[in-house]
Amino acid sequence: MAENVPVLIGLVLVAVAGTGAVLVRDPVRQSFVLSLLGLALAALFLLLQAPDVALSQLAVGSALTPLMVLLSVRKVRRKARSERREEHE
Amino acid sequence: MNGWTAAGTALLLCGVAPAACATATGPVSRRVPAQNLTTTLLSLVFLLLAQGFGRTAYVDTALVLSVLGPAGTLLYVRLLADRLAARPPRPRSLLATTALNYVAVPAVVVPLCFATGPGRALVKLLVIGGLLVLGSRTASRAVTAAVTAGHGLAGSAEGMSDG
Amino acid sequence: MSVLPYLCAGWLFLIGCYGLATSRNLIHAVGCLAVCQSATYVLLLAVGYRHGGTAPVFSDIAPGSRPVVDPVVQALTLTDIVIGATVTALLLSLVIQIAKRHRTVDPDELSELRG
Amino acid sequence: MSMRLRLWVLAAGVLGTATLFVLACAELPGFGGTWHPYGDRAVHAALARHTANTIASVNFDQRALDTLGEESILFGSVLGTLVLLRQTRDERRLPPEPARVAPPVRRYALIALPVTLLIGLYVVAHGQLSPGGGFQGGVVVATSLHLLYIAIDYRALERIRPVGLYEVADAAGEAGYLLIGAAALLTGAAFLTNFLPYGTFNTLSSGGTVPLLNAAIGVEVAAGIVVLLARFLDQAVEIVSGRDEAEDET
Repeated sequence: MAENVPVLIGLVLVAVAGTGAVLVRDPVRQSFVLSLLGLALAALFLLLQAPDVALSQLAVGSALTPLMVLLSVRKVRRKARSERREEHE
Repeated sequence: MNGWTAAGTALLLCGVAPAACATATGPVSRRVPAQNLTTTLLSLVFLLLAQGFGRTAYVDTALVLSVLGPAGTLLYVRLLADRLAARPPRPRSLLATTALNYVAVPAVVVPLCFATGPGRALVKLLVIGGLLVLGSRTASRAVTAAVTAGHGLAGSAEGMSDG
Repeated sequence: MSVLPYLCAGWLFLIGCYGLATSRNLIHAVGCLAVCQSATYVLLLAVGYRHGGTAPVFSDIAPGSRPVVDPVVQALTLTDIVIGATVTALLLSLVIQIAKRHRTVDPDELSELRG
Repeated sequence: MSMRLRLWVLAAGVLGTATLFVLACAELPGFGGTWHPYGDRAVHAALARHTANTIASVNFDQRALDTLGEESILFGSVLGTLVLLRQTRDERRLPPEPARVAPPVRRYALIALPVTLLIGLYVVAHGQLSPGGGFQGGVVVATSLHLLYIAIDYRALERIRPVGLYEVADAAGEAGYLLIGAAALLTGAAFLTNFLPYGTFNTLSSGGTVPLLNAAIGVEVAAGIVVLLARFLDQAVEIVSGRDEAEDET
């Protein structure tokens, strides 16, 4: 049983991070939790003896996905802002 | 399960998990330094696990995280500069995070250096340690700079003002 | 313990589906889809795991000296993670297009526009 | 559909799926079992072909056709994003103002850029030996270039990043994979057969076509992600529609 404790902790971290990523509704805050989910998944993959997969997850999850989400949010907010201005006029 | 794996697991549970909690909750000004701390501690966990599993090949994951982690933090600082400026982090908590970074890196890397002995693996370890320290130092400075210069940035065309 | 990782994968999938169904922001929905996707990674790698095994990478250990985990599922997962990121990019660009055309990213408002 | 009705439908679906999934889990081989028939054969085959990293061997040799499919999905989604995020007629480019970046951040990024690039290339090049490969390394290489956006500003990034060239590189990576696969046909073997000499185990040139296919994937992933992020950055930083522009001027 003691052998399984690290994997168990990894699983719990992934499950909690995944649940958090869904329950946080604001996309900017969600991008933080998504990057945490990526890190937790990478840790779990390393514990499951899959360093290749962990590398893949780190490369994607630590900078790439948050960057794309934040850029989309910025573009969409810009749109929404100009829309609000129109209504005022 | 040997001592290194146990230490790695303990750091994962007692170091990474609380840092991750701080990243997931609270204002952006707390999330950004906490995100940096999470990636630093996680690279250290990877190093410990690599030693525990007896696989030097696993060290590559820590190497990649030691450069991409700070890149992610700087990205948040850059794209959320106005939010950082709106509610600046308390200098004391920022200082504590940085200090924790500085303490944790040598506390893990130095014993690992003794365990690996001289060779290519030692150089790799020292490079990772150096990158981690440099990365966390830059991250905390970037947060401070964004807070002080933030009000000017928020007004520019690139600032993401969202009310 | 013998089914726990599978259940964790199932939980990730279902919670992701819940988020997709109740999301009020398409960018958030894309994030929920990423959670669903990660369920498949956990399931695949859990199926391939072997107690006491190590990675089937023989650059630093001699072949046959230690039991190894299943490389096939790892190969499937690692390509899918990078592909998944580009598909996420495609979905986000669809969201940007929707925001341009309809000036909203709330799926409920969008269906009202159509109806 | 009202929110309440939707939640009921969701609850029914979730309960049904959960029940079936739990029943299926009971029949799956237990976690951590010793029975891995495919895995054992894949390891055996990889060692027979002198590839130290079995996962790379599975990806680029034993199941290379599968990877071709995956790669095509990547190519297709990059193409789709390019089309969706192109500059339309009612939009125009507004060059962003130069951003002020703290000197320590700039110094760090200028040091970290070559280091990250080097690590990315290392991860690609050692794909057939140690953990890593074209998929992972390509993403790291692409990320490293974007440190310039963080460190200086968007115009500095644009200067070293001729998007057209990266679009060509993306296509070249995809074509390279196909051509290496087709080259096997010339030797009389099947498509994507590993036809080159296997080399010495655990050296950079081992594994026959594995390092070549790995490099092709690396080029494609790196170029593809640079092009993707270029479109996202263009949209978020530079391109504005008529209405946005009016707002920015006020």
